[in-house]
Amino acid sequence: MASITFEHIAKIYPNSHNAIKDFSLSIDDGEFMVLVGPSGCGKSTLLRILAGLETATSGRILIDNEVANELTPQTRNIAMVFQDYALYPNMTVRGNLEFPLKMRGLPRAAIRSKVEEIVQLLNIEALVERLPKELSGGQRQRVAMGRALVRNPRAFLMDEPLSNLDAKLRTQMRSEIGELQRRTGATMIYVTHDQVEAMTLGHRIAVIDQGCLLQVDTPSRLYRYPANPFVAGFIGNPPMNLFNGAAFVRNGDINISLGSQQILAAQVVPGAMSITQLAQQTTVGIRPEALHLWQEGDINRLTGRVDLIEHLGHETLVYFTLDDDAGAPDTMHRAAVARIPGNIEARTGSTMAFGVASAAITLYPA
Amino acid sequence: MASITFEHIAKIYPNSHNAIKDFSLSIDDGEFMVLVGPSGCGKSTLLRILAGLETATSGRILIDNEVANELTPQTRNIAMVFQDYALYPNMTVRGNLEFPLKMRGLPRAAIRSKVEEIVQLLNIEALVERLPKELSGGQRQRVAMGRALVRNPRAFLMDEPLSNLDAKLRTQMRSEIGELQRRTGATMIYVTHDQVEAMTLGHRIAVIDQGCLLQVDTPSRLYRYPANPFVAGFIGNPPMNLFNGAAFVRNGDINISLGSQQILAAQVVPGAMSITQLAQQTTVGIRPEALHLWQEGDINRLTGRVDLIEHLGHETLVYFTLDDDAGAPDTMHRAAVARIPGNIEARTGSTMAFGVASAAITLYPA
Amino acid sequence: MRVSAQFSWCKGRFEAGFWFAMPALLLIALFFFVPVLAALALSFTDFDIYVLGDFSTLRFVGLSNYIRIMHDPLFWLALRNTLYFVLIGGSLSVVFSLVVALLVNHGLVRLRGLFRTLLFLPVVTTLVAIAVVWRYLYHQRYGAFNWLLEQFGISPVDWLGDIHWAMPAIILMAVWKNFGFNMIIFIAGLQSIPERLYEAARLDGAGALAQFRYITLPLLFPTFLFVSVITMIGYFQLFAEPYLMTQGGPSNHTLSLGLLMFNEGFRWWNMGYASALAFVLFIIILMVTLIQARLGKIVRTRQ
Amino acid sequence: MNLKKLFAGIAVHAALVVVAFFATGPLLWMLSASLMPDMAATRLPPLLWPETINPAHYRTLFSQLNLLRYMGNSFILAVAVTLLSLLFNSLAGYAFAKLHFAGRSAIFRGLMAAMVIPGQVAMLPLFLMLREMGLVNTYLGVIVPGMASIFGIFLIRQYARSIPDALLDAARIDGASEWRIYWSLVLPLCRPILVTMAVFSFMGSWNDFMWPLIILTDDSLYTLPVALAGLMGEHAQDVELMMAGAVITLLPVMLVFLSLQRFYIQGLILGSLKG
Amino acid sequence: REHAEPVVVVDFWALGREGEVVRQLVPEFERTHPGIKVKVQQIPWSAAHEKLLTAFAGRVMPDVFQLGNTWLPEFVALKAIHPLGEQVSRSNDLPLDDFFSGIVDSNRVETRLYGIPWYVDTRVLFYRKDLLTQAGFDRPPATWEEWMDMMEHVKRLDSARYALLIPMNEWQLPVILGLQLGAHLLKDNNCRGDFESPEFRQAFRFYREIYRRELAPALAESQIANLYQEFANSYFSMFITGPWNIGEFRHRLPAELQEQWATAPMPAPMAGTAGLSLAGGASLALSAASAKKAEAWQWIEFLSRSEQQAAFYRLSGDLPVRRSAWQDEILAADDKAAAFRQQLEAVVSLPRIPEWERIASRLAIALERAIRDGASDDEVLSELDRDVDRILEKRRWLLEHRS
Ligand SMILES: Nc1ncnc2c1ncn2[C@@H]1O[C@H](COP(=O)(O)OP(=O)(O)OP(=O)(O)O)[C@@H](O)[C@H]1O
Ligand SMILES: Nc1ncnc2c1ncn2[C@@H]1O[C@H](COP(=O)(O)OP(=O)(O)OP(=O)(O)O)[C@@H](O)[C@H]1O
Ligand SMILES: [Mg+2]
Ligand SMILES: [Mg+2]
Repeated sequence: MASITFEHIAKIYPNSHNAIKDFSLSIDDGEFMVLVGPSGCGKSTLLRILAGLETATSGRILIDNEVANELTPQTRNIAMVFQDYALYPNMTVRGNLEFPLKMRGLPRAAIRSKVEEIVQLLNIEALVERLPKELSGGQRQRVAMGRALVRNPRAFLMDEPLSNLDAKLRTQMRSEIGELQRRTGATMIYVTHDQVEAMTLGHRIAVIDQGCLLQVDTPSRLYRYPANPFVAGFIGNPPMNLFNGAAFVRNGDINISLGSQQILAAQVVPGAMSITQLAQQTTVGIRPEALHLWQEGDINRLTGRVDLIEHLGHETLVYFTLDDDAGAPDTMHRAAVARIPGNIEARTGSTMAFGVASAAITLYPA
Repeated sequence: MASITFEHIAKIYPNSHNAIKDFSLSIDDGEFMVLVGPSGCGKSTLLRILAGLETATSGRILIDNEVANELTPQTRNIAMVFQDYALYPNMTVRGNLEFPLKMRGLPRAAIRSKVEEIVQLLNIEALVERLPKELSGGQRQRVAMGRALVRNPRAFLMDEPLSNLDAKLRTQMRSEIGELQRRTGATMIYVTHDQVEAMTLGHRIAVIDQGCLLQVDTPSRLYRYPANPFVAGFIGNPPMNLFNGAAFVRNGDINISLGSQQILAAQVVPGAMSITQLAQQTTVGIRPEALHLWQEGDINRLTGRVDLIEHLGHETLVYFTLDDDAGAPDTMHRAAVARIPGNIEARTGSTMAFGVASAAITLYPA
Repeated sequence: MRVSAQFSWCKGRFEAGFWFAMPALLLIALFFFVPVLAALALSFTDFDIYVLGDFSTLRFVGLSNYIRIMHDPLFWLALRNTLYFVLIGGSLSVVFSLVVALLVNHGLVRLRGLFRTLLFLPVVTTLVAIAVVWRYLYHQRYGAFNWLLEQFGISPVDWLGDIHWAMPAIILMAVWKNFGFNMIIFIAGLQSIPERLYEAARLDGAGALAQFRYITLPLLFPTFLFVSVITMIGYFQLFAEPYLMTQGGPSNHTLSLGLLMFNEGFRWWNMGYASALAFVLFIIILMVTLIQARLGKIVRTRQ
Repeated sequence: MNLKKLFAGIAVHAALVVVAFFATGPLLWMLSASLMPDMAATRLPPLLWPETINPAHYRTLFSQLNLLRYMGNSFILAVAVTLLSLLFNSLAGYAFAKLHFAGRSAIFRGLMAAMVIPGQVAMLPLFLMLREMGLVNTYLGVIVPGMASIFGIFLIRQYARSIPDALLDAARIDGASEWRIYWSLVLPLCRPILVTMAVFSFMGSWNDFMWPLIILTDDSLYTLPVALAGLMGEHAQDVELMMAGAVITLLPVMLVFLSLQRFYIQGLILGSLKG
Repeated sequence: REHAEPVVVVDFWALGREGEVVRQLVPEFERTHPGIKVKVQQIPWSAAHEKLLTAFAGRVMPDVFQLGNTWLPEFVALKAIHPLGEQVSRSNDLPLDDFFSGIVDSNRVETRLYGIPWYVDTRVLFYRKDLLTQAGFDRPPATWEEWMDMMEHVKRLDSARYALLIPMNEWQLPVILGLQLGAHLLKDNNCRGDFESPEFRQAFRFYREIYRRELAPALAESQIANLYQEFANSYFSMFITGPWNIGEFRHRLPAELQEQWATAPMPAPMAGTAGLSLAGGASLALSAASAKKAEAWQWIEFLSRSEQQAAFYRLSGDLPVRRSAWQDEILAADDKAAAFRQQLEAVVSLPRIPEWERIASRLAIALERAIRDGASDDEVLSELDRDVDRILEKRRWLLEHRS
């Protein structure tokens, strides 16, 4: 296993599309790094550059502190699990597992024992003589993992490996991947679109947008202290509510007006904005779960007209539009969603009041 | 719009696969009925029988209380939105929307005005001259809906219409479909794999397994009172925890032993089991959100060893294994998951105690 | 300096592609493009049998071969025959194979594989051998066709000897030999139309005819175009059928451009003239292909 | 409604039987005539079936005409052309589909345009060129022009484009060389189209008449169709003998086709229309 | 012991059936000529011309080859044939005056001898004696007039039948008729067409008349399925063809008909003139490129011997070119061959220029145009002359260029 460093990597595709821009990131030996970002932001490109399938236009790739830019994929010894597994359809499971070892010229006996080991690790003894098309999605996934694991690579790259699976299998495979990484202590770079995967698997999550690294941090810190509205809006499902507001400090409190409604924020969230930066125009972020049904004693009260109620069984999503007597301009985002535990009933069109803790409000420069 | 009744429908495919078994279900005029069930359980088959694309092997289909078995699809006047939209690739959006009306021989002027109306309803004015391949997924979906809506059918059938969309678009389309049905009051049968869609869109949900109807009820009742372990395990994500236990009535209370741990259930859930049926061997169901961190005063207390913690930001999933001093046999399901709001920290391997309300326990015959 | 280093691996792949394509490209260049260019050069000379014996008698004649072609009644006759064959034979071939493909692909057909194979069989046959059979089938006195006609009381036709019937006879045989190939491509096209669309159309109220008119026909159009172009290119090069069946007769009514070219080139060794003929044929095919492609585009945008 | 379906089914099958008869009738009659005694085929009214099976013509062909030798020649040539063209076309087709090299798309467009050039254009100079190379009257002279074909490259490229890039990348990451990827991955994956191409080339080579006729002078090198054409010239009067010759010429290629037809047609269906 | 001697292999290409038959003469040759082996290859007639030309162009000519004597000038022009005058004069077994002179002439180009005639092939009239008798004639026609008359009578026997079979696209008959009338076919040192000459016109008119009166069916060669059966069926009763058909008729016609058919020399335009026919046949030529000319010549010489000619006749039915060979007992006794013997004394050869084959093919086209399409004589013949002039353009240029 190895540490990996991207140093000022940039990638411009031949069609002059600038897919990666000055990207720097260090991944420790044994770390589980998750890459997230909207479609087309360059996640796959990064993995492919690291694997040697694309060349970086500029910048350096370090593997174990050695420059790897010049190495071919064959020599980098990095394993990659592709989104669609890319199993060799003409070879049996055994053939697939043997292939990387054969290519490395291992003696037959060594290949045999290594494959045996992996087969047992992944619990696929019964499948070894089958062809990929005779496997279910989850089984294929395991074989793809096995093909990567079989050869002790310096790092594993996984490009949305679970995106083709149904929900149940996905949950199961997710825990298997986490389990495996814990057991083997492998360095792992994992691309996903799935919030839950990102939050549960990664030691750290790197959020990427348009080829730039926006923030990298542990899942819980990322969730609690998103560095900017993009990250705030990207992490969490439903995502954080973002409003246009005005903020000013009065009596040591931070006063925020959202249209005609006023709330107090306790503090400026670290990493988001310093108190001195406070300006009239501010983006105000409140997570759906920070909104609860208003009860006597709550400091902050926000009212809105209910647009839609979605009962999910264990919780209810209330979509509403912030009341605004002053008739704020349309540019102010007033649509919001609150996540309320349990089952509550409310009529569409009625007005509801929500409480929100001062500490749960995040401010960003507009 | 029309009411629809399946009466003892069975379908055996030519390869003698028995896809539907004695299926009966009544759908009211204007009702939004959601069909859910595992892959291959026969949902699509039911829709196709109703539409007239397959013939039922036995049983009757009633549309507005008239037997429809013998009618061709052309004459049933039922609209279907296919999973892959099935837009005519050689026609523009307008062509697609006009087609069903043309086939019904409407005069040109009527066609034109009807299409105009639908185009405005769906907000696709800008797209009418495009070909399907020039549309995004969501736009295609809207056109497919439009093609169904344009002709006032007696019912809409939708076969996983959103499964090809990404999460964001899906959320948006979901509310649009709900909105539309509310507005038009159409009879709608909707197949989906997605829990959220099922819970939020349906007036009633029908749960199907292996061609049999297991339960049909409103979403919240289905969630709260699943009729059997299959439904219980199918609705909700993560699904309900199911344990093997023993139950007996003592002092009017229902005593349940899960291995060496004991809890009290308040009542027998309606629809699940009557008190007289209580037996030694029982399946005990507890929803993940019914488990909370134990606090003084809780009646029931369950302890377990933490296997895995998943932080989802707004909530934490705690995977644990029920403690069992007596060393219960492996066949007893002891793995469980608890959904705890907010962010809690716990070490894997440590023991945690959970409280559970007596009213939140469901019992099924083992 | 860094840039050049960075492309080192990329070059590996570059080189692999280059080396993989190289042998075939070299072979094609050497055994196709070089001769084609040489033919172009020859078409401006009077390369003939005397030149073969004594190279010094070769004359550069400029465009006079082409001018002669324009004044050669045989060329015009051959062009007329070839166009006749391409237009009538080609469209028959395409339409017939389309109809047969629709039949084979019909939902009710049992033993589809068997029919498909049987109907494809003529494609596999050797023309030389098949010419023997067909010459006989066309025989005025003993042939099967005339026997059939006789059953209906129609007097026998001198198929290969009558100037009106010789080309239709060649066409019939060509259709027989070739329709299977087009049929398979049409079947492929039909099968690539998703069943869903027919279901959607039925729900939308379309009957069998409307389904054919609004779904099958338009969606099969690209296949149709492909088949037409391929057939047309092939049929313009008509040679072996008349060579084996009629030698171009009767009265040159089955003389095709390909056969004329062969006669001039390999029978009389008028290589210069034959090469010029070949290029005229090439230009005709090119033009017709372009027209077809353009028409195809128009139809497609119309849809 | 079911009755309507029944009638439709009967009509469709009847039409198909008629077409199938049209397609196979001449072949069946050829077989039947080849088994008739001398002059039986030229009688009025015509015979459909031989009254007695008479294999004499086949015996004549094999004893007098050295048919085994011609068959052997045809076979060697067809197999050689097939194998070589498969190799070269698949290499190039794969390169055009999946590998990058300078001028790839320009070259490919050029090749597509050249598909319109009638093959006969090249025949005369090619002959003179092969003469200079000393290949006239050799097997190689017959094989060489068929070793690579634009249409073959095109078909394989169309098919190879459906190979996921991820698969090739996976093999690269697993440490396979480009040649190895071609050999162990691309070739097996392209099997349907390769079978199609194989039947195609075999058929083309076996049935080709013009080129071997021109390039081969020594009759010990003749292929079956060339020999049959000779036979036609000399024995045009012996209808039944000619038919036997035709049967013998057709038989091997038919057998190859029938034994591979499932894959062959599948490959055509898969490969023909993806571009 | 034998392998000590170096063996020279002479490659020999023979056309059609001759190729099959001549193999049987090889053992005798090899016995009498130790050290020389002959490898015979058979070339089908239908592809022979293309084949020889491509072989020449491809530089794979055999040492000795058979070729139709009409093709000889073409190969001379190609410088593909070695002139044989010297060899003949040195040979003690090849007295040219023993050969039919018309045939020998056809092997000369501009006075030099390029080929040794191998067998002769001229055309005579084959006819059904019984049908002619039925029509009221007891001997074959001697003049055109008689001929036409006879055909009319035969046709009257059964209008569904025909009197004469001449494949419509065969140019030989009109040319024969023309030559009989003294037409030259070409003029200006064979540099221009002369088909519009009065002589040829007259012959052409006669030829068309045969079709006009439906005395012959308008069939092309490839449409005649079973000539012998048709002859036996009385579908036609006269046929102008060459000696190879003597054997075929004997072999294929039913036994009861064998007495009923006969041969006769060509009718003459009028009484007292000669009924000329074409000096056809095949010759043996020595390839100019051969490296084994001495050995190759020995093979030619061998085949030209009287006794081999006779032997070859017995094998193939091909008529010998040497008068002495006709004394062979079988041949002398053959009544059907007698007509040929007679005809051979009255044969003329075609214009000896390389373009003749092309001209002949144009003539065939012209015939089809006239008979099938009904184009007028003027139209057809002037078109023909124009075509021929165009074909001969290069020849005119060459001749000017040389002088
Ligand atoms: N070979 C290529 N040539 C040109 N542009 C490319 C190429 N590959 C990718 N791109 C572009 O580069 C950008 C980044 O692509 P990349 O595949 O890395 O996105 P991604 O983050 O993996 O997206 P997704 O989540 O959809 O897989 C995209 O805009 C894409 O269109
Ligand atoms: N045409 C058919 N012939 C034979 N079996 C079929 C056919 N169509 C479907 N089946 C079988 O019938 C069962 C039900 O199929 P159906 O398509 O209705 O499932 P579904 O509930 O829609 O599944 P999914 O959620 O995967 O779409 C499946 O086991 C399927 O394999
Ligand atoms: Mg990606
Ligand atoms: Mg389905």
